[in-house]
Amino acid sequence: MFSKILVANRGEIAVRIMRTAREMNVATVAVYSEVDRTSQHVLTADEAVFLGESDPAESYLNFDKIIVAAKETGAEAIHPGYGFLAENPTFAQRVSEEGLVFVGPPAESMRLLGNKTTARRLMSERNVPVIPGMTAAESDICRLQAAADEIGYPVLVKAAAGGGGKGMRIVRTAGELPDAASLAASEALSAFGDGSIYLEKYLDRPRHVEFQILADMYGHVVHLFERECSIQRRHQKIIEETPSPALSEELRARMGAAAVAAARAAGYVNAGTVEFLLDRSGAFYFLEVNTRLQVEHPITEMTTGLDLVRRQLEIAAGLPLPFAQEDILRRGHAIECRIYAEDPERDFMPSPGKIIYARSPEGPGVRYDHAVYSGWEVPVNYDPILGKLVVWAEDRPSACARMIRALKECVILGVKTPIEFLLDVLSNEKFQAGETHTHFIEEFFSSWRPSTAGDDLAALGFVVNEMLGPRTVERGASVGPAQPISPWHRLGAWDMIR
Amino acid sequence: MFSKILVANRGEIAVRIMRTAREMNVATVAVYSEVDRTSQHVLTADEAVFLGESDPAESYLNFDKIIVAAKETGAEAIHPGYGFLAENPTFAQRVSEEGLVFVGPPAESMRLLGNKTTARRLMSERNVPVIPGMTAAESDICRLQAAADEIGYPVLVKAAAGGGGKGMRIVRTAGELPDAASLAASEALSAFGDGSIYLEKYLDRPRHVEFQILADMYGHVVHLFERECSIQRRHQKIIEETPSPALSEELRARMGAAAVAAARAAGYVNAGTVEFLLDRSGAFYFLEVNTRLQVEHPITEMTTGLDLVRRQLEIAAGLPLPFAQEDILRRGHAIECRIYAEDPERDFMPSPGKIIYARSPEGPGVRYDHAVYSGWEVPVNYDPILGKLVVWAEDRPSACARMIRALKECVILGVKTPIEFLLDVLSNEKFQAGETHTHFIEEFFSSWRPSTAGDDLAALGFVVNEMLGPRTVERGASVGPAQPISPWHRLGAWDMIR
Amino acid sequence: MNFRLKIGSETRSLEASPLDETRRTTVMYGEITHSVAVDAIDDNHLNVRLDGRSLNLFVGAAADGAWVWAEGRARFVEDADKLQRRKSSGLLDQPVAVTPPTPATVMRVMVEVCQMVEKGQPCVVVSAMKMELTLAAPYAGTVTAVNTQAGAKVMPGEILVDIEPLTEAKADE
Amino acid sequence: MNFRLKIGSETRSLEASPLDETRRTTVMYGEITHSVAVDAIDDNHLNVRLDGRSLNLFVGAAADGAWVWAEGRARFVEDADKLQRRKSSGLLDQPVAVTPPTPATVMRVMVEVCQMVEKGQPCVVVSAMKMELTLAAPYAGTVTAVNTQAGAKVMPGEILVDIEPLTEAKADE
Repeated sequence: MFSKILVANRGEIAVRIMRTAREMNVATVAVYSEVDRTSQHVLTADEAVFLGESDPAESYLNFDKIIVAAKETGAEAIHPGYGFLAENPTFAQRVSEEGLVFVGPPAESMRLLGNKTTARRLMSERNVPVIPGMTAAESDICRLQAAADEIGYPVLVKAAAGGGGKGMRIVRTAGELPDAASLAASEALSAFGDGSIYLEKYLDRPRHVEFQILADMYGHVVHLFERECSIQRRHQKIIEETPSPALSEELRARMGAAAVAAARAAGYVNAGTVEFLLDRSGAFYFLEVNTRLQVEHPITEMTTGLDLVRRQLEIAAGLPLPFAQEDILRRGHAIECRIYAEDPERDFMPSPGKIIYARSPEGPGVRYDHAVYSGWEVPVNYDPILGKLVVWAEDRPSACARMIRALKECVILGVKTPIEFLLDVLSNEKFQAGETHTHFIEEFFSSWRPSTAGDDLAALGFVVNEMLGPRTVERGASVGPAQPISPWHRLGAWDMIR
Repeated sequence: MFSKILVANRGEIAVRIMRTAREMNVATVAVYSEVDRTSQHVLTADEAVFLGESDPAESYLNFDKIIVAAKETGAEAIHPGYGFLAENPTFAQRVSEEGLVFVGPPAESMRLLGNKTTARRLMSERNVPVIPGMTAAESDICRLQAAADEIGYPVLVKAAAGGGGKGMRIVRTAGELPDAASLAASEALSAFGDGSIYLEKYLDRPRHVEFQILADMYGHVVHLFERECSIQRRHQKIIEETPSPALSEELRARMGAAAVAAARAAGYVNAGTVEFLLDRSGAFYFLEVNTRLQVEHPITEMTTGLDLVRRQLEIAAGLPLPFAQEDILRRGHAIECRIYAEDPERDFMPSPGKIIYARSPEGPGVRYDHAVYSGWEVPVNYDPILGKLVVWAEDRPSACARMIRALKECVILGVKTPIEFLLDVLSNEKFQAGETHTHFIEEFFSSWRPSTAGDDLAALGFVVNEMLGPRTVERGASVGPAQPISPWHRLGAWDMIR
Repeated sequence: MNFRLKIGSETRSLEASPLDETRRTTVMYGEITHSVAVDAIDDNHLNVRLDGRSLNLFVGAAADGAWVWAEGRARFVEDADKLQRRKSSGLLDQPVAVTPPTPATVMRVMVEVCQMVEKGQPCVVVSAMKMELTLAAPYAGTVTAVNTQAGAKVMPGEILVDIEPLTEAKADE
Repeated sequence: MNFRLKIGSETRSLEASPLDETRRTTVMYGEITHSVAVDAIDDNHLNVRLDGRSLNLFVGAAADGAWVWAEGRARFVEDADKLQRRKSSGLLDQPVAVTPPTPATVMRVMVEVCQMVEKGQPCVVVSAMKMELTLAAPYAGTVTAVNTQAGAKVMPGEILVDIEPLTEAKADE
């Protein structure tokens, strides 16, 4: 095993990786940009190296600086986390060439899978079902128009190099295509450094179901069951759960086998995720492979009991996977909610700012992977994720109830978050019935507004806080306990919020 | 299911019970004494009722006040937690007579099992092995002397009504017996209201292995495997784990069957724990039944995936257990460390005071059930438990590593805690080899002292804090980042503490 | 004591009696009266008994108001009177100017001085937190100034493009 | 700057250069010099780079000193000079008197005025946090006063029983 690794990332995922590394007695090196000088991942590492300006190109995307940092600190491997350089095959190759270990798949697998059109072709050849669509990137608008006519509207414009919804556009009529293509190409260029786009058939209210895979260097590939990630806003996942309410054991086995076949087709090594769309008839289509650790990996960890970061490091160090497919068992139900600095009332627009106060939910079955603390300023330069709240319970209803309890314990003051929105989604009847699909938010929550009952309580809090005035809190002061008031008093306007 | 329950307890266990109740949509009523007005359990409940003075007799032990509180708030059931009234059959009976539900076993079972000598007789009759010793309480010193001679020294003086090490004394020679008997009787009287004592054979370095049982109202009894609680100071558990490193599957099955037989013998209903001593030859002896939820119940929850408080409430509400013995599976390894306000340098003497600052450990596989917050004053009136730090991991070595990581993230300033001591125990070779027994601390850690390396870092912290001076922290201030220093600088005196 | 509070787009009035020595008050919310008892747990945490029901409220002071959290719902609460003063500075109005909603970097400027724009016409594309946002003209008119350029770091309230509105007569055409 | 610090029973001296504008200092610990950089994360949390290694230290000020936490190890650190002043008040000595180690309730008083006691002889039994503690005579002597009674609430430093020590000649007998 490595004695020291560098984590080429920031925020909650860097913290999460460092915790497992510490438990494996592997020392950790953080890297940071100007604005992240006192960010949580810097505080968590054993040592930290300053990279440069806050602009990602000068810091978290800068190959040279990261490699110098690894060499100067004596790190033997680089874990890229997710985002930034995690799916950049050129970086992975450079790391290897420098005599360091990249904790992820070989550059060649990443290249194959990173280009969505190549990946689609490869999967078609191996009989993994793919969504009807173009098999090569295209920039000529006339050819895109022709392809769209052939596939049939609605079509989806997608970035060939991308992921996470970046550069993705739904196009319902031919007239919308030129603008959508141009915007998508521009977003893709700025996000991935590659503006290639392609089109595919747009499915009506499918589920997003993905399979976690692990592959060692010796050709042993297993899957760790599925995650359903249908609850999305702006094409980005916001609630994930496992198991999927939609999968029978038979379908799970078939999809799992397809995921393993997809990984094998690409010569995959390390942890990865094979994403599928599952349509309403039960047919599933290969979407893409994410060649990295996913944001939502904790729900798989909680149901399978396996630490994915530990496995990643073991695989990267050349250890064989110590279990077979039949040894991997799942138990109970896990749900993750992503907590972003964003405003659910304004199309989930980023809401950076200073965290005035933060307090973590606790208690049985709750895991909160985050990088937030009171007084920390959420930088405007990076993805606005604050943390991931994850719960595990015996079954789906208990997990929903636990998530609601945990969200209600999760205090973040100073930026907008989707917590209230998430509470309403989790309390929704159709969600509780497991009737989820990728347009769920659009269909049922597009006109969502915060409750006025919440306004009433906020007004109350403001008023009593003003009346208490500036204070140094002294408990056990001489005034004696505030006597309890009969709970039988009429609750009036406030009792609706119980 | 109940719509509202009263939790007749305080601190971390009350908070833990309320969290599950909330997830079950059961409203919660806290009760509190003068000193607990702003304690965490009061803050966690939906409503709270003031009982009276801080003296337990005026508050948490006061039958009448608690029952009035339950009736006035409309609570249908009373959960006693552990300690206080949890094992008081008179209270349980009174609760039933008042038309409320006691979340625990029937008063009759508690009476049978609560008196250790009666319990020992009962178990002997049912072929559950018991430790050689007296089968009736005795106060006459001459008869105690005679019994001790018959059993053979060393003998253990125990409180007939007690538990948790209260009133317990080891006596190695006849000369020590009178004083030990008198002190034990006095402690038992003040702790349990019953000064009866008896003697039993003292085993050499046995392990403490207990089985969690669940029994519904319909005679269905199952066990949830064992917990090993051998690491004790002052006869009180401080580290617990499951599974026990000492049990083969065959021995586990035999002890589990004995535990179920013990529960059946007493007509047991609800959650309980059958405690055994396991000697070095593999023979096990019935010790006692704890007729309540144990402090260490979370390790069973984490390995079996079952929420014991949920089961307690379901059983109390008359629901049948929804699973059979063979449905209960365990996975991985869990460890609990008890965090008390106590001084490990001074025989774990209580160390009450104000918590200047507290910060919870977080991350994968960590659960911290506690009732501490910055600014809270630990009352001198009650058991000094602050919280229980629990971890789960795939196997015992990973769980040990995770506990060490979590303990190092657990910040409590203002009172002494055993955290540093626990870190040293967890790092001990014999502990890591699983060679634990009830005299482990006595044998290997009786002369334990905090490390001087810790003193060095504390001195550094004090000095830099003084030099920074009083401050309002402003991040992103104009002075620019503190430039990183080469990690290759010699660490000098401090590198030993890595 | 009377309070006029702005929460989101709503303004509401509350009346509260001063806290007594046991930290109790009566809060009147229109016609309904509530009894309230409060304990300060720390600088940000209040425990409130509202008609006997225990609530944990978290309050964080910010410029011109405070964030208040209750059971997963966070609100920014402003004192309506202080607000009035800010409003006259134009910072708090609904988007009626081409200004970014969050600190951002300008990607493209899509209009020129003297150009006529329609309501909703894209004027500037900015990027914030990995997302591109198009800032549209809030009303029809003529561009009188472009105050930014690609690559500029811009802040909310900064007017990136000045637009002189059409007169109503013209707009109705 | 020179510091004399008492931690547990040890006193140690440290020398540190003043923090420069990038919050760096050099700390001399006897012969060894360490380079230290520090960031204040909040009022209680310091992040320190000690010879390049990152450490999180938590500091909580208390009367006459501060609690300092590092990697699971908490220490109460006292300024040795302030300490000297307290010491003369007799509060900080090793147990040389019959006084409870923690706030407690007296259960039984086991000695009387004029009684001769041996070193280690039980004098008072107190109860704290559900545990009984026996307070023994710290030296042999004669009880000159009993300052408490069963049921009394007592504090550390409060002398419950006054004992006049035997002269050395007598003790040697």
